[in-house]
Amino acid sequence: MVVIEKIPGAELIRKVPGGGFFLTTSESFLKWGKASSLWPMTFGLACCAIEMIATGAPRFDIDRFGAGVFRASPRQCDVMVVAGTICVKMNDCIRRLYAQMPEPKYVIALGNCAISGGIFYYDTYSVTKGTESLGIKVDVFIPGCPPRPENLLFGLMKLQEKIRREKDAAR
Amino acid sequence: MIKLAKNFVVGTWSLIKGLAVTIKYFFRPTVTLQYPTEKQPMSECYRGLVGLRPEKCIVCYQCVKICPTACLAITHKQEDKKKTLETFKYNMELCCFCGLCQQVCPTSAIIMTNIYEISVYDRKKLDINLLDMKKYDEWTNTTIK
Amino acid sequence: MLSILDIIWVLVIGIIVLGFIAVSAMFLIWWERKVSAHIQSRYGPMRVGWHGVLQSVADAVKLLLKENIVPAGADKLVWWLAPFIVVVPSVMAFVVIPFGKNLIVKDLNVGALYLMALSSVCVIGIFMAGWGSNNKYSLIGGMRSAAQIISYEIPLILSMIIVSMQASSLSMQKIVAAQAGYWNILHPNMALAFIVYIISATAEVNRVPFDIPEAESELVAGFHTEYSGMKFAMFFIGEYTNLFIISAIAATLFFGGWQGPVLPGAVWFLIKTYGIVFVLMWVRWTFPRLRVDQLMGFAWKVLTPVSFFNLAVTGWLLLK
Amino acid sequence: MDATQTKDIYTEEFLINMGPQHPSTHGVLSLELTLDGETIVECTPHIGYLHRSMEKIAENRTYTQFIPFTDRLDYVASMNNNLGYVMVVEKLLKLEISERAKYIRVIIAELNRIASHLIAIGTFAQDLGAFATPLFYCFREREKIVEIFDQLCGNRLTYNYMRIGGVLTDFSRDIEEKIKKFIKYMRPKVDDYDWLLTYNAIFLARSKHIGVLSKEMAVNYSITGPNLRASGVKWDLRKDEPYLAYDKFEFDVPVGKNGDAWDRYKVRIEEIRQSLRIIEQAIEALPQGDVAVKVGRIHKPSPSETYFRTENPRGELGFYIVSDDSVYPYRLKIRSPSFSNLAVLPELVRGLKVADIVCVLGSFDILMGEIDR
Amino acid sequence: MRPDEISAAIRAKFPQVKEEAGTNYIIVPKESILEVSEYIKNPPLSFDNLHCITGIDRKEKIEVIYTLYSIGEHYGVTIKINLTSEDLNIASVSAIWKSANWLEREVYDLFGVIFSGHPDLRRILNPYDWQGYPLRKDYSNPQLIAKPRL
Repeated sequence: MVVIEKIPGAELIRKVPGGGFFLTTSESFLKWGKASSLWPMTFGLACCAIEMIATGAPRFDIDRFGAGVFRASPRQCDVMVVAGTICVKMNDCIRRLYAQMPEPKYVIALGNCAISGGIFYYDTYSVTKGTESLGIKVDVFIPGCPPRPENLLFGLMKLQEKIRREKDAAR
Repeated sequence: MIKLAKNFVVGTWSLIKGLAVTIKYFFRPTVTLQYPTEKQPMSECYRGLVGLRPEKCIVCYQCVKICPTACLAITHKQEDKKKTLETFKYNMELCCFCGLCQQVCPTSAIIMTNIYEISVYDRKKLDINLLDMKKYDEWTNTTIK
Repeated sequence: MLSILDIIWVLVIGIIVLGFIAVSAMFLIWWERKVSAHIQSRYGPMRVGWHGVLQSVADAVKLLLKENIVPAGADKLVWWLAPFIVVVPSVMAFVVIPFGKNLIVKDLNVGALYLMALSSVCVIGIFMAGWGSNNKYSLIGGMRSAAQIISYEIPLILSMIIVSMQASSLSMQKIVAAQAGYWNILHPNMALAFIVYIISATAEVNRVPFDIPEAESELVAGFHTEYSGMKFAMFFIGEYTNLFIISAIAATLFFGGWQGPVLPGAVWFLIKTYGIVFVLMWVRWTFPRLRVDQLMGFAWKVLTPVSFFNLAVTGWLLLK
Repeated sequence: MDATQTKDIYTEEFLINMGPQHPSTHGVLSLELTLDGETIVECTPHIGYLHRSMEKIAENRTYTQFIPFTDRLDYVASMNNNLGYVMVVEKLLKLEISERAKYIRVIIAELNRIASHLIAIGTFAQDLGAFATPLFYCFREREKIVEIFDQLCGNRLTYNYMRIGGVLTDFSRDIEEKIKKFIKYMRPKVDDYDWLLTYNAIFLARSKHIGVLSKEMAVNYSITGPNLRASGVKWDLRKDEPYLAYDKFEFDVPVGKNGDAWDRYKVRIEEIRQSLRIIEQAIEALPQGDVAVKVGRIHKPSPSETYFRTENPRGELGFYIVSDDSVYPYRLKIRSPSFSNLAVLPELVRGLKVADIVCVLGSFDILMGEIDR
Repeated sequence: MRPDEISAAIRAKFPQVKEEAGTNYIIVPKESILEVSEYIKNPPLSFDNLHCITGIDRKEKIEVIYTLYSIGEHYGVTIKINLTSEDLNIASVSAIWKSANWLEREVYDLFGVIFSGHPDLRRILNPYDWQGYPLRKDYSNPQLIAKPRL
């Protein structure tokens, strides 16, 4: 409700009969817009990136969900799909990319490597143990090594659901 | 001059051929699987989440030994020669779905289920005790609005 | 003296035009996504509204809510102004586009010249975006765009001049009227002019195969790399409005504009325009991109001489 | 800084960082470019953004346990990696596998070669600016192969199919039918690519005479695979040092003439055709028998050192294994083809335009998982 | 030529070169790597393709292994150089085979072998400010968690 509250005159609208309803509807409308248009970043790290492209490819077609616009510039993205193993050398780069994204931004950790290091958890000196250890809050975890494209779509729908249930449309 | 003209004609023709390919597929039916409404059947040997039939397990630790990522952890009780499972920890975060545990299991107590829709909001849900397989129900009956 | 009625009239027209631009741009974005999807054997947006018709609405809402990031070190004024300078000329171009016999905002007697002038303004916006962003990719994109658009201006204008010569007028309505019964495209020299026009126009609006200022695979997003939220959306709207404009001009100059049997003029006009838009989309989703030097070479070594030749031939035909 | 300085106007070179996150660096490669306008003066690749220390991991995994890791090495051609790895372990253990397993391995490896080349072609076209369409066509075709693999071994990308001493599962009737159907499906599609890309005037203009790699340079830089063949060196391990059952099949080794980007692309297109030929012959002549030799899951080879290389889609993948008398390898070195292929890049792109560097990079078909290991 | 013939040919030219027992690997003293390389690069042996360079940490020594092939003649040879842990300097062959450039950088990065005469000896896989040489057996790092063994 917060974004609408910020608009001057929101209180006035609320006093008008049906105004509250109007505010709620517009709020859910904004959330609907946000959820239906999640543009991911063209950001493939490792194996899972191939499955991410496969999800965009004709067979699974992520564009059906409105999320097919892969933008290369972080400034125009809504969701960062961390697809693959994060290595120590890559840490700063991922943090910077995340910082460059405009709010509201979401993060999907695709694959076990992005969740925890996965198969590369033990005996390796150069793999970061997951996205969260970089201090980036992850919204949806998608386990798998790599996850099936269906699983990524499922995760995307979960993210949409999360956005629709958010308290603050402007976050 | 003749070569130039030939190049021009060949070049233009090649561009038209390219356009022909794309317009051909424009009118062909799509190959898309409409995922949430349509789902493809998983093959028999599909390697989804690891499942356990606790009654079959003889606590031989083969699976733990073979696992390349140490995602399985077993504890057991020893009751005069007979071992019984106490916990069977399965850490999905580390699993690489290689299927080695299933292949190595002498009694096929470990199975690879065909559950593949396993996204979660909370990471803690990924570390589970396989003796309590009910947790999988959340993923097997997934329906999305 | 402007009466109050005139002001209201201007406002109404303005709102109609702006509304049309917004709806048309949104429709074109959705349509492009659908066309590209079907070319690639997939569906494209499906889940919001019937076959995803509301997709662009959702995109617009989302882009409205996005944070507007101003990069540190950006040339603030230039950076802020750039998207407006890209969008405004394309809005202004609607003034002289004849949608129907009387459906024209103002039939300027220098209509074609006006359009030529407007098409050059856009490049300033793009160049400002490239310069103001304080980003090297943007700068290269802006530079490329400036070089490209200035080069392609010449064949574009020359091919438009040929049409004006034929109709012996610069007024868009008169050009349409001159084509009554016999479209310009059916003359061989006009057909050539059309080809030159459509190639240079594609280059003017930075579409594949001439999209080097954006060049996703080289320059990340080219001149709008640093833009987010509504500013980015304005570039998007500008791009698609321009696409509509060049198709509309092509329909007017070469395909008889709003003229056609049975159906009302506006419908004919839109059918022709969207037909050309479809062809441009089809081209976009088929071809690779040219390199910057090849692009310039093509403009100066092929298109410009061809247009001059065409101009000479047309002049001779008219004087004969 | 090399600046032509006059009184008050001067030009200077500028640095631009391409990657690690860039749409056409095929993963997390970072290129530091020194540009003079649009012309590249100097290009320095920085790799290691995906260094997962596979070689260290291998020292703590048994021979069987390491097979899943090879999947993640060159994740576009997992089967070929599996194959290369199990072949070297079999050589270490002096294991002979059955005829049927050999044939199955050939079929699977060639199918995956097609899948890998499809991605190479698609991404190359994408880099040249043919936005998404050729890439998605390639993925559409690749999906058919992936479906076969999915049915065969139960995963889409990381197959873990090859076993020391054979393969995991036998071909069913259904899979044989599917592969036969795929060959029929694929042939006209390759012609489609010819129409859409290979002889397209813009495509030719972009890729002909760009990044010319001479024969001597290619050999000196230890370039392997399609990139070497594109430079006119007829060298294919499947032909020159046949392993498995490759000597029983008839196929040509396509070579290029000039060694430019287009040749590298064209060699891949031709290799798809040749792979289809091999699969067709192999599936017709598939012998009966077991698919796996019975060996334990824990291997304990005698202390020795072995090197073996196989022809991967990207070049020659070699494994150097040093064993001691434990169940773990003492040292495992992965000789990855893309690593050597990328090393030549700085030399090739000097003097080209920015647009060409993505073209050259795309034509080399590098894969960061394999370079950084 | 068979491996033993190649080995014999090289040993005939350079008496200081030895053959490893049981294999046909050639052990070259580290001082003579450059001259041996120079010789085998050119005809008659013409090993034009330096395929791979790798190191092995044998705890008391570090072995550097060169795998060479000849594209034209279809044969290969493996050269071994033993380095004591005290003195890890070795001459770079990157002037002879261009492919050695990155391969040597990798060995330097992972084992700490210093190739003198290398044009650009920096770390390649690890970050430039990385400490230690990861593939040595005694390497330790807080990031490195050993897999629990049963």
